[in-house]
Amino acid sequence: MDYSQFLAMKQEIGLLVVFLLVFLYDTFMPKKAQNSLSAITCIFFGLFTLAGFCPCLSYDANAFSGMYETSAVIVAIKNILNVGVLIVLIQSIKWANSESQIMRRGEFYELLLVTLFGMYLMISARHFLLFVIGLEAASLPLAAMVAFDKKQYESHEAAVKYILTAVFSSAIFLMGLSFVYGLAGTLYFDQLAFAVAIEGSKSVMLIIALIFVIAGIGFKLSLVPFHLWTADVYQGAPTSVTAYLSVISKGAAAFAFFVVMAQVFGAVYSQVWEWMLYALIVLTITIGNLFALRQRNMKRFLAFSSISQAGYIMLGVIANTTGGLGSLMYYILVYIFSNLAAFGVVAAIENATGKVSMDDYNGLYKTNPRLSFAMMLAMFSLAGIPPFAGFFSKFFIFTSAIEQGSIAIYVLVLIALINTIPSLYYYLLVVKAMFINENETPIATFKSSVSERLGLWICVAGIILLGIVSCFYSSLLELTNAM
Amino acid sequence: MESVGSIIMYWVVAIAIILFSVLTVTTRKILRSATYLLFTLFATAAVYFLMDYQFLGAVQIAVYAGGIVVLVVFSILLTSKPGDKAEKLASKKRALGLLAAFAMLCVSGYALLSRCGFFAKMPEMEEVGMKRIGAELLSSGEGGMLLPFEAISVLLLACIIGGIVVARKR
Amino acid sequence: MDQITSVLILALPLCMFLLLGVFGNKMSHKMAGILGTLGMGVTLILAYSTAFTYFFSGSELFIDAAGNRLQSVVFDHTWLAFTDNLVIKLGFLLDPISAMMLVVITTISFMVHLYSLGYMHGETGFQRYYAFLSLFSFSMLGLVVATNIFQMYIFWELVGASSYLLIGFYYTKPSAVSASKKAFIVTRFADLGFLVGILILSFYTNTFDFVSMTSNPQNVLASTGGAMFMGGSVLTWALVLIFMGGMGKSAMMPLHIWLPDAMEGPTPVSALIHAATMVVAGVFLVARMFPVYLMEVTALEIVTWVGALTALYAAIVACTQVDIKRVLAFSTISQIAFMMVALGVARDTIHEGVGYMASMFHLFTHAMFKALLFLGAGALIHAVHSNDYTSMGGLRKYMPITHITFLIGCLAIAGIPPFAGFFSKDEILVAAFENSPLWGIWMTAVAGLTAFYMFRLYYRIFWWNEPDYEHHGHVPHDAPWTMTLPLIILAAVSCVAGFIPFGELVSWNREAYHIHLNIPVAATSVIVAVCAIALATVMYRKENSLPDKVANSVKGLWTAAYNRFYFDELYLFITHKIIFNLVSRPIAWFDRHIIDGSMDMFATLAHKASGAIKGLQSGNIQSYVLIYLMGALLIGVVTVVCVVIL
Amino acid sequence: MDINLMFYLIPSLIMFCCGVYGFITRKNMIAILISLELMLNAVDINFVVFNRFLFPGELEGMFFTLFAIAIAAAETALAIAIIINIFRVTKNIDIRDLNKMKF
Amino acid sequence: MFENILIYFVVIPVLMLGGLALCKNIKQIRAVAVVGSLALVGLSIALLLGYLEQRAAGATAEMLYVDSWTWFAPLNINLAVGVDGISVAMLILSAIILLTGSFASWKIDPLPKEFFLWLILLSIGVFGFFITIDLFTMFMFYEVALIPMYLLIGVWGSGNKNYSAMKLTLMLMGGSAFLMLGLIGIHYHSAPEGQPLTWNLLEIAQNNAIDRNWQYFLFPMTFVGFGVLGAMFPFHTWSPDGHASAPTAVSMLHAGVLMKLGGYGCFRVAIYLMPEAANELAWIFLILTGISVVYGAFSACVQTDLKYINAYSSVSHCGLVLFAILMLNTTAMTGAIMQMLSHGLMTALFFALIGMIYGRTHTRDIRMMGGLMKIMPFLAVCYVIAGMASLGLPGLSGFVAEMTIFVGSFQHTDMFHRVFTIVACCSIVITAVYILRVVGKLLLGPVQDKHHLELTDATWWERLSTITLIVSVAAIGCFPNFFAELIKFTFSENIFKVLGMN
Repeated sequence: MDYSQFLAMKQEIGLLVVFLLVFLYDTFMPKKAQNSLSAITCIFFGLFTLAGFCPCLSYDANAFSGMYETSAVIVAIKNILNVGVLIVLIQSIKWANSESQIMRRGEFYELLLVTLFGMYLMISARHFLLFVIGLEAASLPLAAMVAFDKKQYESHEAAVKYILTAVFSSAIFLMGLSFVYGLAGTLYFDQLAFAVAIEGSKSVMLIIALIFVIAGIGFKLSLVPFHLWTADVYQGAPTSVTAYLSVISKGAAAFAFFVVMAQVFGAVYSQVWEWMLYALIVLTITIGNLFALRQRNMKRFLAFSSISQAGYIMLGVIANTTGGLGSLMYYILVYIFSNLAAFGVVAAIENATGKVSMDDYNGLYKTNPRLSFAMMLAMFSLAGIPPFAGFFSKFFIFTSAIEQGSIAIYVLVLIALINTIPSLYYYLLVVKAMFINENETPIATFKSSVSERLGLWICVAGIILLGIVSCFYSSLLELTNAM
Repeated sequence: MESVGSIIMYWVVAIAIILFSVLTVTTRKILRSATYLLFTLFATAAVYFLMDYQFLGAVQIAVYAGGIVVLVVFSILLTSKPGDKAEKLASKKRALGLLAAFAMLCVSGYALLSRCGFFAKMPEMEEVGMKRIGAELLSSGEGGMLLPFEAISVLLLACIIGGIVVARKR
Repeated sequence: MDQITSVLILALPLCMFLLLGVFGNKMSHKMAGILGTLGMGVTLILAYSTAFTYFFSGSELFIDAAGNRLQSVVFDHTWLAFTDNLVIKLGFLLDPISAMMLVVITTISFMVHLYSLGYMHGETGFQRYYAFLSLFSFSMLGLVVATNIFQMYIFWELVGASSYLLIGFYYTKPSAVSASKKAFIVTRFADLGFLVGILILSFYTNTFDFVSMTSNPQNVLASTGGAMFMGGSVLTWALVLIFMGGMGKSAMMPLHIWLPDAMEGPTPVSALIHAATMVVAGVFLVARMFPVYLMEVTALEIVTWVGALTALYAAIVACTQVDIKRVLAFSTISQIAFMMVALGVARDTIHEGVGYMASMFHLFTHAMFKALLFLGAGALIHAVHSNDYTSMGGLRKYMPITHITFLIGCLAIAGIPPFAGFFSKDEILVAAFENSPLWGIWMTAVAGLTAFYMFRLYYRIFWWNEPDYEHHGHVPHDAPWTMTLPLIILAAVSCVAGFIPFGELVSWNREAYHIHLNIPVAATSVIVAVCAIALATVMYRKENSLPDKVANSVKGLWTAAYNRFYFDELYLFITHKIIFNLVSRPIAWFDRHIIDGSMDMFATLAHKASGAIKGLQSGNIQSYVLIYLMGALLIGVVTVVCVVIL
Repeated sequence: MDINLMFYLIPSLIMFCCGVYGFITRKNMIAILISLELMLNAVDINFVVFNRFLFPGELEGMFFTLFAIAIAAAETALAIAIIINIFRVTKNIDIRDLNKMKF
Repeated sequence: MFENILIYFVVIPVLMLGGLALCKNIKQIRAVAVVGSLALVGLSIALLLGYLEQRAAGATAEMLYVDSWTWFAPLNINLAVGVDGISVAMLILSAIILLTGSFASWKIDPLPKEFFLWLILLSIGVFGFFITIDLFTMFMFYEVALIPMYLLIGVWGSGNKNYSAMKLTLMLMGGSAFLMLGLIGIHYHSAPEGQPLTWNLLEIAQNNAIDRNWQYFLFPMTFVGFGVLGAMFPFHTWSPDGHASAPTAVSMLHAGVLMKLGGYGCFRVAIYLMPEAANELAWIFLILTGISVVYGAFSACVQTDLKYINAYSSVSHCGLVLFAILMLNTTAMTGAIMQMLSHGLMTALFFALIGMIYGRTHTRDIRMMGGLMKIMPFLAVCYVIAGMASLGLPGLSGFVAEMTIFVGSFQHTDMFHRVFTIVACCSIVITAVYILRVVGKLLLGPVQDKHHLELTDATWWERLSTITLIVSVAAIGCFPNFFAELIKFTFSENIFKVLGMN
């Protein structure tokens, strides 16, 4: 046994330390000190996030004989997720300290950190067993988190739907894995890549295994047709959890997906999974948009919007280049800020008034101009309107997808681009509701809490700066190009 | 040519797996369903024994049959009144279920059958002793499972916490 | 001839326009009127001196050693360069016809300015009126001195616009508004032809310049390289299209319909624009391009036909109208058609191109006597407050000056010697007979009709039966001096203008030659005219039932002519029924429902599709996983089929 | 007759398909859970027999199954907790009633 | 970075945004708007003078004031700026219309601050678009200019504003979807094998490396993409509805400047970078634009809403712009740019006047009004002048632009092109029909509605706004050669390249 190998996993260990600190604080501190639990967690996690940017972490390492890998890019990916989680944590303070949640908030933070740990594993895993454990660690505790809102029936319903479909999809995923194992006799990524290359694209077994694997991860990414749970779960889950699900969980899955696709199945890219992804992307973007068109519940609406966003994210995967990974990372970074801004507003309004219908947002600008402004920025960013970050991320992901250069990719990008029209439509519906529609009884002016405002400010700053300030994208691309 | 005993053993196990699986999902009494599941799991354990993975078979019986099924049975008892019976299935639903299962069967079956390598006979294997299992489980080298072992502990902890949170009344 | 004078001729009216247009509202009526008239007066003097210098100075700039007059470009500034060769220049071309036109325009314009001081007295918008008059004068002057065809087109448009503004002067009157609109659109349609003609011509010749085109018409012909389009040579097409522009402005059939309606404008305006100057622009255009037209006889024949038909048509219609201004308008159309015919029948090979000279001569004399007639009509209307001759009659006693001058005008137009019209019309008839007896006889007949309807008008106004003026409130009387003075001057000119040795001054190749009366032709035309006058005397001198009897005996023709052969109805049909209802409305409908509808359809489709697939999201996870599984399997199978099997 | 690999794979596949069928047709949530167990179990068999038949020198497949059993146990526990939870709220564990959120 | 004058076209509006954000009351807002737009007008005039000076001094480069600052280094995206005569002309146009638009929205209500914020944001897009020569930044500014329209129409518009705003935004974004693909495609073919790819227009043009087959694909993409904003048939239907619902200043800016982005882009990107495809495929778009020209005019004939009339008229006039651009010769293209200037000014004038009339009568239905000449002579006279400009009266801008286009287009040696030119010429008659119809019904004739008799004539800011525009229209109309030369110099080089291939 060589425990020194664990030292390669500095970020995981750091995360576990934060987890333990929160756990211990929650369990053993006296009731009085408990009041500051949320703040303590945010601070711990904030420190941890900051530490993640320490250049001493950016090394390439391989531990457990190739089962675990870390590199500058992977660290960057985890940092992106960390930032997102930090924002989620900040935004959720108000909710976590609400009367119905206060006795469970410790568990909320713990579960959240464990899921993040699972995502770390997914991203760093170079062995499918570890990957599966990460996947499960990233989804099973989430089911408990979805069920957190005990007073809401929807929360329970969402939890059941989530856990059952999650297990179903992981069964399918494992089925695919077993096929892969049967083909290759190993679960190490590097050896698998070898075996896949030998196997070639003409293998029925490989193709079927591949689609099962894609379906399993596609479930987390909520790609169509593996997406149907998304809206119900997003709607039922507490808004902070929904935000977490739609942003962090999805982002991590996207990275993992890229890694699996590129590293394991890279050999059959152009023959097999490029086309599978092609179909999935077209379906995801289109169906996601079509569903989003008619949603009036903000959370459901954001769910479908996030489905179609997943389609755009997949463009980075289908590019299958280092530039693609860079754009993917950038896209997710921007997506985190944009979507969290939207969820931040939704959560703030829900916490203050309990309203989540788009119709309730009518005339919001008159009463809560700042919130509406933040929401508008989020919507514009999600829709890809310059000069907000979403425009840049969309443009770059399209650019890197097209780099491959075949006419088919042009057509795919065109389809994706045309799909931005309906998506713009429904994003504008929200803007319209807030700015244009008249309402006799608009949501009354309320003062959102410091944490909510802080979270929104961070998001708004991100939306505005991430695009215009070019260093974010440039440095990400430099990182991936150096791979 | 293998021993007749093992062939007979195989057929018994195979038929048990198939039969009990089918019964599990077709019986209309939920408790029976759980029971058939138990039998299926036992049959699976038998497969492991046939494969000479005694340790795994033991785990299967202990954890799956002993743990999970008991859990399931308890929850059944908790949630349903005795004599509860599933009403008859709508034929449409059954058709859809059959369709899905059949499609899965065909596609995966075709995939499996398309591999001639999968018609391999069972090779000889030295017995997998507890010592080797233990060593490999906690090794960090090639094929070692130390990291997953540690990782799954976190997962299990999380599931415990999650379970508690969910199950707690308030 | 210095540049400054020529610039001033153009600039003065323009400045007047801007001055009166922008600051008019701040001025009193009197001030504005006097300012405008003064400006025009100065212009008149400058123009006269220019023309005098051109014709009589004998400067080598204007006449060569052989006694041929020269075309002199006084100045020519680039205004807009399309390409190196195709350049719109704004310049001042001085040659016989432009010099003549300068005289005509400034004379009539000044008369009208003067006349309007009285006629428009007290009207609201008096300043605006003078501003528009100045604008018109500027544009018209610019048109005649154009050095290139595009400059002409520019001022051509400007006179159209000023005509529009002046016809619609009484803008609260719906009839005036629609008349102005009609005038503009009809001429605009003609201008389209003009423009396309210019485009075609310039495409081949690569120049807009009149001098280079007319001095070497063979080059123009050669540059087309014999290109054909739909059976005609491109040059014919170009010339006919350019002529189409002329047809519009000069109210040739079938584009004449705007002119009678244009009488809605103030009467002095009709005198200036719709009798003397603007309407002859078409004639001027053809004359300007005449050497080029000579290259394509087909084009000239078309000109002749159009002119001849119009002359006859307008003369017949004029016999039946009751509105005195309309009679005059149709007579104008008819007389302009005379000029067109004269140009059409002119050939360089026949009689030194007498038709060209005749046309210009008639243009000159016609301007004088027609302006006279219109201004006289204005005085009458001013006195009677009606355009209809039915409310006039016996006015000779009340308005002696008007009577005499009007009579002179009538005699002039009827072609009775020694009045101006006789000489010019005689030349036209000569040219027509020279070309073909058909045209000679035709035009003589039209000349007879002219005499008839003019005297019909004359008798109905000044003789016939006298209505009860007392009963109507006031007795008609002669107008103030500002109005009578122009009448007298113009009448005097009409008396003597015929004796101007026009051939010496104007000819197609600018060579001087002598006009000699062709006695048989002159005699015939005079006899015909006298007969026609006699007939008119019999019918209209005293109130009687003869006219009605005659009208009833040819009822169909009479009604048709009275309704101007239903041209207006035809146009109404074309514009409202066809253009509006059959083209515009369907297009608008198509745009709203098909084009826009298809855009909306995308949206509707998206919503429909959204509604159609909402069943997928049934809320039941069993169907979710079913779709999940079937989707995965489907993609897998399709991939297998595509990759492995195919 | 030789017992080859396929002899084990097919029953396991059938077991998996039974799980699928059960998931789609059963209305009791716990029955669905049971179906899921069948599916997971089938996957386990796959791993094991692949390991045994094709790669007898290694233990990767077996370990995978070992871990999968653990994961399955955790899943089941959590799922049952959630199901019990919903039973508390609605006194009903019919999956068809879980359709308050749709479209 | 800040020594280049061009950057101030973006900096000033950004400062204005900042200033507006600090404003407390309407007076301050107006002050910021007017001072800022005056500064922009001054800047554009300074640019014009500087540009002419450099040209006079013998600068023969295609673009002047060229500069480039790295932005996204890995993708070689730069903030590259540079202007030629066309951009200078467009910048002046934009500045003038922004200024007059600010005057026209003197009394905007409600939320004046937000209104101006969005308006200025829009103008950032416009100015940015005209100064950049980098495809990416160009596209970015293009989209920046589009999106504020939604709120400007949605919040401050009238009538069926929600529908119109949405339609306008979605259709224009649809166009930009094609555009984005086209631009990325161009980028990937911007340099020969082995050389670094670029987004810089000048470099791409110099490399001339876009394969002919790719041009056939990318040219339609970009042309249609920009064409949608240029109201090309059949993608023009956003224009009538959008303009009809938009508030005055927005209509002015949108029809006056934003639609010019389309024509400018078609030239600057589609034709300039892909001349071969332009040459081969021009006929398809010629047919479409030719249809636009006539079709828009005919549609305008039967409309009863003033703004619809003007919007369809814009379709016709902007169609002429694209039509002329596709003729691929110096004269026609010069005409196209002049038409852009001219249409921009006069349509802004139209919309300003319509807005002012609407603000008084509260109707835009010409059947409900009449005889306004008597009631509000100033506005009516201005309307007549605008109408005259629109139908091509010499001395006003419409004439010179149209004539340049017609003469230029007719110089094409191909019969097809010339026949289509004649078809396009027909529009001048139809234009006269609908303009005079409006003038006749709206301004002339007896007063239709007795209540209108109490209405007042223009206020000083309205007068200022309209007079500025009229003077500009007349300036182009009277001294066209100045503008023609400004524009033409740029073309001769580029077009030479295009025609040289024939």
